[in-house]
Amino acid sequence: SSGGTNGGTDGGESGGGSGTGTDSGGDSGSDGGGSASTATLWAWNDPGLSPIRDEQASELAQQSDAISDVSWEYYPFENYLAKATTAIPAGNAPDSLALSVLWVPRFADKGVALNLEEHGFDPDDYVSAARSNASYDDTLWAVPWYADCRLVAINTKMFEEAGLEVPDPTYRPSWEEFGSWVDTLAKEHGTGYSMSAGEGFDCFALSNGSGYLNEDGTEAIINNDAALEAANFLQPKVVEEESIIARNPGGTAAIEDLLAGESAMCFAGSWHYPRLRDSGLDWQYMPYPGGPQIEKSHTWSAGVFYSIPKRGGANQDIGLEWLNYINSMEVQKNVTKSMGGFPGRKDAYETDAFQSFIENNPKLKPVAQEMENTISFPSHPEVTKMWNTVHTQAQSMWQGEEPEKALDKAAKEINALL
Amino acid sequence: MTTLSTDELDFGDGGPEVQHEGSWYDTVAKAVAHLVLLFFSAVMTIPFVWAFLTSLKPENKIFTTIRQIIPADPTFANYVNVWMQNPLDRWILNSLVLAVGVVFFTLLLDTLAGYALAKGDFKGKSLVYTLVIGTLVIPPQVVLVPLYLEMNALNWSNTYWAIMVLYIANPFGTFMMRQFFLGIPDSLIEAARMDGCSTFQIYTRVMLPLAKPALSSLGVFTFIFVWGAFLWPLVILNDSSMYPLQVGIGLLTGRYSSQWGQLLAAVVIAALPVIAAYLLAQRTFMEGIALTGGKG
Amino acid sequence: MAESHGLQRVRRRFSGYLSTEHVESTDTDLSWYAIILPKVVLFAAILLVPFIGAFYISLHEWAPLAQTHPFVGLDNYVRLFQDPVFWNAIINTAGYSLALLVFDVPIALGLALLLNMNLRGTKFYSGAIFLPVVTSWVIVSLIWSWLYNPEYGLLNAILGAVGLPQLSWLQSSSTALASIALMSIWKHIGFNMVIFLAGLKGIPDDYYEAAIVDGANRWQRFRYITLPLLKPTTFFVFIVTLIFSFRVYTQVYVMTQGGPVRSTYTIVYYFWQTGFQEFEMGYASAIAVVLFLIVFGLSILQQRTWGDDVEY
Amino acid sequence: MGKLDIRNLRKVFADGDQSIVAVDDLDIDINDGEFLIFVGPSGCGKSTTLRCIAGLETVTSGEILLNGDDITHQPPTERDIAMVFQNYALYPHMTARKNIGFGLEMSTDMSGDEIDRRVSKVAEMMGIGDLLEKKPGELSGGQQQRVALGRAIVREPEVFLMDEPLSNLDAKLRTTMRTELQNLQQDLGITTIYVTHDQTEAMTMGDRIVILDGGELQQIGTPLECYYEPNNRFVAGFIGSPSMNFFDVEYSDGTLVHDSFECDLSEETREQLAGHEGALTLGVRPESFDVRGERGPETIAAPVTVTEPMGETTYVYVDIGDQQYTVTLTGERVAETGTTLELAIPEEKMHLFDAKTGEAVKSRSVSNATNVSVDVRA
Amino acid sequence: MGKLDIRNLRKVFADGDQSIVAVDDLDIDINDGEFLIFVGPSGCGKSTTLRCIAGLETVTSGEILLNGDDITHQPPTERDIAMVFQNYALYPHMTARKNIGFGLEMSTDMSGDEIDRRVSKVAEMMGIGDLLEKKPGELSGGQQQRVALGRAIVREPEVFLMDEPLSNLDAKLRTTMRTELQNLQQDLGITTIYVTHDQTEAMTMGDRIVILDGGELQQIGTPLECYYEPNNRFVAGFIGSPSMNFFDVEYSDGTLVHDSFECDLSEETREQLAGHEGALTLGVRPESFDVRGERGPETIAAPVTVTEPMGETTYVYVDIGDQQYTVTLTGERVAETGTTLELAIPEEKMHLFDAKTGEAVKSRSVSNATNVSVDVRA
Ligand SMILES: Nc1ncnc2c1ncn2[C@@H]1O[C@H](COP(=O)(O)OP(=O)(O)OP(=O)(O)O)[C@@H](O)[C@H]1O
Ligand SMILES: Nc1ncnc2c1ncn2[C@@H]1O[C@H](COP(=O)(O)OP(=O)(O)OP(=O)(O)O)[C@@H](O)[C@H]1O
Ligand SMILES: [Mg+2]
Ligand SMILES: [Mg+2]
Repeated sequence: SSGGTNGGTDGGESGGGSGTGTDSGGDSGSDGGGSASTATLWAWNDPGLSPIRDEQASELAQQSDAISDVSWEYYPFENYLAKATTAIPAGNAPDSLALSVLWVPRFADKGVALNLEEHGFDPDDYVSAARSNASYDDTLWAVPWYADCRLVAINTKMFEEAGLEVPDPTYRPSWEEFGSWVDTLAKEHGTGYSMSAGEGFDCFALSNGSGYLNEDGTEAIINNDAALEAANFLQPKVVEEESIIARNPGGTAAIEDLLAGESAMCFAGSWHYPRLRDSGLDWQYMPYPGGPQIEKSHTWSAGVFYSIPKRGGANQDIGLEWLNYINSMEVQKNVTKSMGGFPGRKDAYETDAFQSFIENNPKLKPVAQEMENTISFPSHPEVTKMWNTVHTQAQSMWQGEEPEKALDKAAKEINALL
Repeated sequence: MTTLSTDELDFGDGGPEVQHEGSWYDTVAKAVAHLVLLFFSAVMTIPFVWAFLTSLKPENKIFTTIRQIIPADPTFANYVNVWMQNPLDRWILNSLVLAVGVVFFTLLLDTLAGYALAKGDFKGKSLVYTLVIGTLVIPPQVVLVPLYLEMNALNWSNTYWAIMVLYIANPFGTFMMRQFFLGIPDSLIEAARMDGCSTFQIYTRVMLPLAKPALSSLGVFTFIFVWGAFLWPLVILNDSSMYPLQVGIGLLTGRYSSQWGQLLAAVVIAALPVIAAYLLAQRTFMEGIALTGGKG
Repeated sequence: MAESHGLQRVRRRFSGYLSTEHVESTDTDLSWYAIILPKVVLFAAILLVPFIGAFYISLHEWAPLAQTHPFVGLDNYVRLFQDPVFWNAIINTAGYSLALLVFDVPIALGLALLLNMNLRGTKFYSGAIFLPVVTSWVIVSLIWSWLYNPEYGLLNAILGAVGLPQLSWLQSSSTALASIALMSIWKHIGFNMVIFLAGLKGIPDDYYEAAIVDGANRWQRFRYITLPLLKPTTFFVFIVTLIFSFRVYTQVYVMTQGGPVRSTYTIVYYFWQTGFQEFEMGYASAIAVVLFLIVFGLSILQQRTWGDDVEY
Repeated sequence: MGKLDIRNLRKVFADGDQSIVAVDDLDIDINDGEFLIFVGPSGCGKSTTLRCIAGLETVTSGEILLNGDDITHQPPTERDIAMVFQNYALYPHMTARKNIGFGLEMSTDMSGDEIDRRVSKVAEMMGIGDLLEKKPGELSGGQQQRVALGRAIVREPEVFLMDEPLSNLDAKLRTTMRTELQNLQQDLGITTIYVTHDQTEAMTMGDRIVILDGGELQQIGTPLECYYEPNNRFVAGFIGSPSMNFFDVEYSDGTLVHDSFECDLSEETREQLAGHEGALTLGVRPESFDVRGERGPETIAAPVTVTEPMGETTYVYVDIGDQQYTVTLTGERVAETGTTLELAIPEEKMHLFDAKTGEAVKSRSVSNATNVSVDVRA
Repeated sequence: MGKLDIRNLRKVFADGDQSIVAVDDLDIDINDGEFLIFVGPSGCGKSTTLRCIAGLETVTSGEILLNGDDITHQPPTERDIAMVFQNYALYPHMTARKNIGFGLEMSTDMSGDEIDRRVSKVAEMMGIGDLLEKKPGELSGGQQQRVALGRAIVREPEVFLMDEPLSNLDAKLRTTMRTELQNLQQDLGITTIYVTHDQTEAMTMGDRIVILDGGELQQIGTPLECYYEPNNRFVAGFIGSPSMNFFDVEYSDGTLVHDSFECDLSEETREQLAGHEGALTLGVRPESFDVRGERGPETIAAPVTVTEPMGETTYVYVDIGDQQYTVTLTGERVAETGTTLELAIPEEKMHLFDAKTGEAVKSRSVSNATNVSVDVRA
């Protein structure tokens, strides 16, 4: 459950304080009767998404002849996998279930997911990060419901108070520039930037051209020069100057430092949009700073992916109906509007509906821009462990461990998994 | 072994303090004692008070007013929201059904087993007792997976039964009731036997009525325990309308880090019934714990 | 076995007569079996069989989603003993346990002694101190992760107000485990206190009066009368605290998820992590079995070393 | 009818590896309506015997017959025997009424009304009619005792068993309850076996006393028989308070020789003692000494070490050759510490026991003793 | 020296709103070396008085002087007073040696060796030298009792306080320990206050008896004084076993009139009773009745309801006008149930009390009684 939950997989932080909405508890299970049957769908719990899930479910039930009714079951993110892994071998599998990108390879590897290419889904339909996240062994096992990316959110008022000029929302700063902002903001407000201990580091490493594994997935590169440079850039600011806060899991998150006025910049995801929108602050997104090696701002892409259990008693026809439904253009082009995520299908970006939505919500422009720069997770069944390893070592760096040692250790543990 | 009784546990006045050390020394000692106790009482209660106060802040102002301990304009909006957006009533009902069910069966089976272990005379008694003591030590997480498979094989998953059995099987109550029954004199049993009671009638007519204080303590104890149950119901249930309150609260947010106001409101709601019951029957609660003591 | 004095006295009062004799009759045997059967069956089915199942699983490479579970013998155990994370978890758990034994037990005893002075307001004090005991671990953990928040938490606010250096609490690998232990002590003290209080009430006044006449002062009475006579109770408290503390999990799960830098990995948390996050069920079961052996061994050891003369 | 016969009763407890013989070959016939007292030192098997009769203990060997029927292996309920326990064993959660009626409710199919009627009747008889709605905790010791008795009586059993039923009461109450119990037993005429530690109870309450030691029967007889004609030294020492004084003596040539004194015996006694030359034990009850005003040839000089004036009688402790003996002075006579008593031992009041086996070789006879009884008109 | 004076001692307990007067204006002077017995019904304040003297209870008002020094407000340790508790209160976790030495260890700065020496000496004296390494749980009641005494003795206090120290022992052992204690006290010569419930102990052990009731002093005097010259009806009824018989009578014209009998009084007695015409209570001890062979003018016909032959004496319960009275027959006389005794009441043995206040108006005198004492040489 550790780092993996922290938004990296889009772990349901897209909630937000909207505070209104219909019954989210998911008590939707009244039996329709007749010949058509009830679809059982699982997802980890996310109150912000429950309304749209219910809406889509009833729409599907209306459209479909085979499905009379859809029953959603939600479980807390931390227990979701445990729940799924006990239920499937015991024969209690749902007809389709949401998977985090960290889990898709595992399900595929264990032969629990249905091969979607055999059922008419085409991997080429999806944007590259989403496609890669949904695939394992070059085969598609899941359909992205939506995809996301990571950015920086800033409090523009605090920027002005510190005497800084508020950057253009689509402007991508360099590390140097970003570092000077942090220093200035810290002088004025005590803290310049707040990030999560693990992903805060990941994103800097990715933005500098590093990653967990090399191109062909045979070796860890998390201890290469690019990653080390990222660590060396961050460590003094976290450990000595304390101008950057690195949040460990289990407490408050980086976004909450922004909301509380503790820091003027924070690590944020596209899914934080509703919460920021409703906060009443003067804020904007900003692309992740580009690194010295590559000036592009690569960050992880994740999202929610639906898959069909191959075993455990799932009704695969019903599952396929659901996947086809969410894969439809009708659904994909509206994901941003309805849930703040971004479409997995390439062609959805071309639609008028998507375009006009972005026009009406200019604060999302940097998101739309950065989606193209996202990177997918390694397609390896043990990717969760890699994730844990790197994040544990990142935490240790913020406790003062020498970056080189920490990263070598992470690399060693990752290599052991390959 | 040991006997149990709560006769000694009087939280009132009167006791072994010898009076003759009056005077200055005594007054100072008492004042210091009051101070220490007051300090600890404060330490023990302040977190709850604080949680309550925070839950009175509007959701989107929690972080902006983080340093105000007493909310400027308290509101029950979080409570209203949490209640409106979630089937809290259903969850509470589930919790009640589970807790009451478990309490009932625990009391029934544990008094029976405790009676047999304390007063019975049959082969294998010491074996059973050893098992009881031994399994007290097993962390419940350990049996999670095999038990899930077992429940599933029985086709019991997603039923109240499946949740309840794990708690009913808990050996603690058996142990506690045995300790209690050991303290009841055998002559009472013999008198009942002379009066014509069968072994089982002795249980219903004599032992059970005598065990009332222990029963209420064990009941309360079990109730708290089941009320706080989280992992097992979550794993075994497939239907969120079956969730008990604690699991439901786990669903309030994707992660704990968001919607703190509602979460704390829910925490207060979840803690309230037990705390209220506790305040009403403080003695019973403490006796429940004290009854477990004295064992070696 | 141990038996506190008050209890003994109660028993004496209650059963001056034949406390160890049993009614033997040929037909009663069967009814005893009938009486104990429901519990034993349930108990065997729900705890024992799965526990044996866990042991069985520990001898296999058991990924829950996989279709085959190859037998690997003791490999999981061998691996366990070479696993630094596991050793780390053991050390953390032992440290946590030690903290509870060293701080929780004496403080609980101290509070019980104070409450036993029968001051005015004893009921209120004991009620307040006992309050955390009735609240569930999830809830207190949630509340405390807030109190511990370095920027927003009450604790640092208080430390700041008094001019003491503020701590990172759960955010630093050097203080996280101690913070969890501190909260657990807070939550658990009332429990031990009540047991001690019952034990204290069970010591007859006569002993104190005899000691007063013998010229023992308050401290000497505590040292020479209360402490030795409280030994059975203390023994019980130690065992329970030990068993309980070796199961530490919920707090870690809610408050730190093992972090930072695995500084709060405990045995059960590691079990959960390997079993339910990484799905190496065979390995996880081996951890569970080892945990069981440790706790069982500890309680037997404690019984051996303390058990000798706890009964008067 | 409640004729109880105990035949060769033996009860062995297995205690770990050892076995403890609690009752050894006990043989007693108890008449219908008899009040029989069991006495003996602690651990001698009194309770065990009682519990065997009640059916609370299985018998190792031997038989128990009630009115000729073998009940050795019947369950307790079917034996028609009621028991009163030392600590009463009243059910603390039931009212006195429920306590008394519980046995009827459990073992008969009487209607509730009928039970109530019977309970009330018994309660009236016991004088606790107005306490019926109270629970045992609200009753005094004596009242509890009465409820416990009522519980036994209401079942109209053939036999009552009572195991030290008065031992938890204070002295005054014990005296009252003692006579009450006796009256009651006489009125009801129910065979009763009564275990006690108390001398007074043993001597005064029963028709016959059974004296046990180490699981074995020592003597069975009326109180006066046991007092005047003890079978052996054990019984002689056990019955009577203060205890009998024992002197180690040598018997030869018709003379008893003690370190401090000698006694010539009469012809009659010599005949009794024929064949018992050698070591004997002389037993003299404290009240049997003859206190003489003057030193005489047969008197023993006994310096007084402690006196205990008890009102009408005074216990005087004297030293005779290193050992302490007790003398009871009756009437209003007192003796002071430091003075010396001149004691004579009347031959007819002597008890003599074989020094080895402890068997009595000479006793006083009850019939002799009762000769002196007062003239009383019928 | 251990002269203890209790002056106007008063102890009030606050029990909720009520206050309980446990000891009320008690005034006693106790001589050095005296053995004083406290008796009285349960709750009369015996223990409280003792605890006040020990310093375990604060005194409400009044003074306690030891050898003339006011110790009322001294802490227990400094009082040089040792106490023996009813259930001994031996520390269960310490060996007998530790138990005995604990007081020395705590309240003096003696060396360990010195303490050991003293403990051994006392243990020898008490005959428990070889039990010193055992814990109380391994000792019998009598041995525990001795350890408890040893613990008190070793401190060589000025005053011993003992609160029912023998009440937990069985009858035989109690008798033995009684004399032992008495001898010990005489040997040590330490002022001792001894609380008991037991008639025998009260009558035999002490130099003087203090009789309390409801916190108030009823009488203080030697056992025989209290027996023969009770101050009031309470004392008369309390002292002596079986209890004194009381008859409600009217006194007029020199005659006591009871429903069932009348007594003409002698001139001497009439003088004593001058001014007490009206309702009186006549007290007669069970052994004071004159049992006549024949009905006579002054005899009372008393049907026997129960007899309790006790060996040398027999208690006979008789009915006189609806009420039950006790008669003690001494010697070897017996009476049977159903027969009728003809009783006379010798005038010199009559006690008369004011029916209202209970004050004695006529008693027997001890000096008269002891006239009849045996001739004993010094
Ligand atoms: N259940 C038992 N197991 C083993 N030994 C027993 C048991 N019950 C009694 N005994 C032993 O049998 C012997 C007789 O015991 P019993 O209780 O009959 O004595 P008692 O005469 O009633 O003594 P007391 O006067 O103390 O009540 C004792 O030595 C006792 O230890
Ligand atoms: N600590 C106390 N608080 C209130 N009342 C008390 C306390 N101790 C004794 N009393 C009361 O004081 C009175 C005298 O008690 P005390 O113990 O001196 O009687 P006692 O003569 O020793 O009786 P017993 O023979 O039963 O031991 C009783 O009424 C008792 O209830
Ligand atoms: Mg017995
Ligand atoms: Mg008392």
